[in-house]
Amino acid sequence: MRFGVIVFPGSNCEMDCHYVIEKVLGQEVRYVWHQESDLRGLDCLVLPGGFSYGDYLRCGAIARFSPVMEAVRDFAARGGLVIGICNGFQILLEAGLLPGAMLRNNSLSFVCRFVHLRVENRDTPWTGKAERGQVLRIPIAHGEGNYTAGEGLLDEMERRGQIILRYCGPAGEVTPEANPNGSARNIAGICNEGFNVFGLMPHPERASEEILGSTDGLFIWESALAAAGV
Amino acid sequence: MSEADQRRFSIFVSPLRGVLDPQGQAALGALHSLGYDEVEDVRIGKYIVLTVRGGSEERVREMCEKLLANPIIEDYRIESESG
Amino acid sequence: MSEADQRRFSIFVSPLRGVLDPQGQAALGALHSLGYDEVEDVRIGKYIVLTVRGGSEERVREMCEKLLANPIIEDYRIESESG
Amino acid sequence: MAELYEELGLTTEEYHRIIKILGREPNRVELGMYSLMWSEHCSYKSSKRVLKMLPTRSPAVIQGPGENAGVVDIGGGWAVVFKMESHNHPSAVEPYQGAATGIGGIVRDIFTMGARPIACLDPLRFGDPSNPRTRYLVKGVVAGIAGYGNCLGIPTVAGDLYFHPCYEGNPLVNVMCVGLMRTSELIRGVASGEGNAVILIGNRTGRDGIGGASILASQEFDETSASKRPSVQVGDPFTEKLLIEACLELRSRRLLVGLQDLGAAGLSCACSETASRGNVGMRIHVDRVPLREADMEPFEIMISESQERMLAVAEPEKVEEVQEVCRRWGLTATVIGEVVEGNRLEGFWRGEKVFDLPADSLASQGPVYQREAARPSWQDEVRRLDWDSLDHPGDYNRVLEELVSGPNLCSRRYVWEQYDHMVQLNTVVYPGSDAAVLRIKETGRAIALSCDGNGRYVYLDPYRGTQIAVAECARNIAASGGLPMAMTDCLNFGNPEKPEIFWQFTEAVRGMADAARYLEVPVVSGNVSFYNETSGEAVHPTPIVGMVGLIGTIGKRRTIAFPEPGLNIVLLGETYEDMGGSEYLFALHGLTAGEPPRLDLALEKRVQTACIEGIRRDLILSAHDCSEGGVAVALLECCLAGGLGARIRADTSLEPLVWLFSESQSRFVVTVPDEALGMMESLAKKKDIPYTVIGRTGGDRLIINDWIDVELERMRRVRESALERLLA
Ligand SMILES: Nc1ncnc2c1ncn2[C@@H]1O[C@H](COP(=O)(O)OP(=O)(O)O)[C@@H](O)[C@H]1O
Ligand SMILES: [Mg+2]
Repeated sequence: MRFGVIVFPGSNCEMDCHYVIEKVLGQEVRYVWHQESDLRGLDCLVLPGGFSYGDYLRCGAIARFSPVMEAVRDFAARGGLVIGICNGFQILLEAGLLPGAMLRNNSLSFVCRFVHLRVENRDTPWTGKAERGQVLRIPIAHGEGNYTAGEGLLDEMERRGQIILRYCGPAGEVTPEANPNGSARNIAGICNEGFNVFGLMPHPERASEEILGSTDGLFIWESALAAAGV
Repeated sequence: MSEADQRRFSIFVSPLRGVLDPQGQAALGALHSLGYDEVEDVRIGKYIVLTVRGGSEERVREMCEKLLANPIIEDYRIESESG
Repeated sequence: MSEADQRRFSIFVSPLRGVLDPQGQAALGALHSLGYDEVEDVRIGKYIVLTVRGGSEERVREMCEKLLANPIIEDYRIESESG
Repeated sequence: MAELYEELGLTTEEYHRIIKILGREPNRVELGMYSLMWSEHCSYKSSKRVLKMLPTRSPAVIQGPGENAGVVDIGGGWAVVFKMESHNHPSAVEPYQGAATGIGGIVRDIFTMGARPIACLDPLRFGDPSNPRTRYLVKGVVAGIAGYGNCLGIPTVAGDLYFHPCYEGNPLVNVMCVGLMRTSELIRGVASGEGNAVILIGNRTGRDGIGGASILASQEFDETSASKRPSVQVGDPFTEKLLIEACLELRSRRLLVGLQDLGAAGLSCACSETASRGNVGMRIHVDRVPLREADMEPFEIMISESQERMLAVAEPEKVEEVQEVCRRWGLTATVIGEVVEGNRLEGFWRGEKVFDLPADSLASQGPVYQREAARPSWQDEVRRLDWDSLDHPGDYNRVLEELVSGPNLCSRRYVWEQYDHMVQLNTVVYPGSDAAVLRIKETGRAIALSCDGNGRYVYLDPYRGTQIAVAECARNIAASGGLPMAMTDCLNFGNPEKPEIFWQFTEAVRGMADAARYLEVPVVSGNVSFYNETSGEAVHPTPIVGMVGLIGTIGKRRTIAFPEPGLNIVLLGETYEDMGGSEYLFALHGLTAGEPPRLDLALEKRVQTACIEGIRRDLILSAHDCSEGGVAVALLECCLAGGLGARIRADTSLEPLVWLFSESQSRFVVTVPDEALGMMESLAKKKDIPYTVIGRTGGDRLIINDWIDVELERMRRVRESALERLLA
């Protein structure tokens, strides 16, 4: 499977994603510069974490106008797999490829730590390897992960199964205490209606090796590989 | 073009009514703890000043729609001032 | 007290002249790359709306000095509006 | 000129020296450049002689002090680059931006050398947290470090945080950065090659920090500082991130002759240092410098401290390529001058020559002073401690709880969770242990990083206190399985023109030198910060040590966490009545008094080697050094980190309070499985170090004789929530 990791000015997790895809998953991967527009030959696009354009103005607001984003839109429209991690998720929101918006964490502080996530829908290209209700342990690292959307939209998303991951306690209990940023309904990750575009605040690439404390991120990567028939 | 073509636009971006405003809430709490109990609400948004040469308010509105505000969570208002 | 005692204050906080405004610079760059070449400068600050019951502008000024603005790098202006 | 030079902080003698160098009166631009470059901050005029005592070499040292950062070989063709710096005064004025630009500055020092920054550390000192101003400073500083460091994608993996009223008006914000590079990719801050282009890359130049170097860093800090506010610099981490990537690309494509960051004294410093190191001259066209404010004068442009700028030297035919790389990264790269024969640094402004001086007269031939040193009259007084006259509590559970819920020993989670400590996927021991451990993906090895410096000990005895700082830092590295390789430091002191401050400084450096030499950890870089005073009161003399150790095989890293039940808990080293300067005295009696702990460097070294060897041979499964709070606090930390209790039987003739909370040096709490106990014991014998089996891991309580019996879950809650509560 061929991955493309998009590099925006200010991205800072592109090398981490590249490393995991190449060295841990053993897949082909190349960087895609934000001014490129030719995505031929790629099976999955990764929008990595970081601070594109310094996160100035609003997270992801400037990056979404990068030339590559037009190509990403076409790629997604044709059903291609797109995963936005952290800042990548914020960019997908700003670009309208995923519904909703991001606010500052209710603590107003950046927070970096391992959290627990409950898999809410395993019927997606991103979660097929997990059990429904399975609890994953993956780190977050962000200052603006407080996901918001109108109640009506949230209900719709629930109904369609677009809510993929929720913050929870170690036993899977979805409680306010388990919510690290105040996000609506403890949402940590969502899909578009076609399920080929996935945005999540946690960093699966930081939980893909035993030595880093967890391999639960592999569920996500390996699900994508399986979905692509690898 | 001359200096006279320069215009200033002030743009006031505020969190939409009904949307959570964590920063405003934190400021409200801090003001109360400083003894400013008369404050009932705080909303924090952005104050953007554009210096434009020969542009129109229409164009500034476009900039807001496209980039400067996010309509899902924010409202904006433009004021122009010739300079 | 009645509704009539409620007042609204708008506070406009902007980066001091001469102080770097990376946010404004980034927005300027983005506007140019979107083709809005007429924009010559962007400064980004904060737009704060306080709802106050029975307070004075004097007190609001105090709040700005103490908490809402950072006088070392920011300037502010208060506008009051009875409501 | 007379008024002007004084206002700029030059002495009459220094002014005459300038006249002698130039053979004429300096003009305003030149005077400004000299005043900054000859300031304490840039010239080290008070400290230079004393610093000569420090050992700086070892077979692994590739670059010692003198460059932007030290470079140490870690094998396999790779090297680490590191340095520590202070941003105390800017942070006292504006904590967020002060700390943020501190990170920006130290990170530039690292990638200037051609290394990718892979970690930051942040030793911090503040006044009493019950003071609202202190809380404001702590929160602002931590947010600033987070705001800048996180954006760069450099993990902040360790640091420390202590509170003492002496830092009330003058907090210490030290920052350290560590970089990684191939040994073959080292770039030096050198200009050479007549005709080569001098290129300024990055942000435009504004009026930021004009007067910053001399006024903010070289004078005492007092009430009037508020009026110096316009010189506050605002950080732009996004541009810095682009600079990192662009400079590393320029390095990899071998497009540069030299590279130098712009820090204190801005262009004056960068141009004169690179020219002086390269024994060349340089011609600068000041009017070509891109400005943020059009009406700036040459004087302002030459000393502006606008952040996120780099000075590169490249061969003329490579200039276009350099500019192309920068453009791709969204940066401007402007040719502002050229390297010339000779040694003159000349500046032109709209066709007119505005300065003309010998480059080394700015960079390396500044004045050097032998300041007067005198032992303070109060030194003996503070060393006295009447232990028996104190009202010592008999409830040791309570003492333990007070210590670990107090500002100095409670969990720092609240701080490090605001830092991205995981980005780059190298952090294999997270904050909360003795040292952070980073894997080197390319070699299968790892490095351990730690920083330390107990200002109370140094205040009570600058010589021994500083030895302890070095020893403790090395001990943290050893506890993680690392072999200490080299260190950096930041020496935070008061006004060196006062003989008692200079005595503290001299004694401290002597202590550092002796310990570094004995423990074989050369000092490869560092920073001196004087004038840390408020209204004439100096902070405690606070030398901070930052150290890098090497772990030969990634699997041989250890944390403080008790790993499993049923292990023997062994105390390496000996406990004495070392209560002077202790956290117990400070937290429970409000005292900073007595003799600081004794230190026998020979024993220290033997204990550390025993620990490292025990880990290498897998005899030791976890290790934690005993520092502030003594063995009781160390044991509790091991329990909490592993979520596992312990039962301890202390067989001692010491008073319980002393055994529990004495801060005797050269001790580790380690765990050893039954089957390895014999070998561990003979290792200890061979190394001739005290060795005591004191208990076993297991359960969910920490029990020590009938002195202490606490439930871990409760202690965890108390210890972890304390800092946020204290700062609320
Ligand atoms: N300011 C800080 N930033 C990041 N980590 C910190 C900070 N202060 C303390 N820590 C981390 O907390 C842990 C305990 O620190 P400390 O008690 O100073 O260790 P020690 O006494 O072993 O030197 C270490 O992992 C340290 O790196
Ligand atoms: Mg330690």
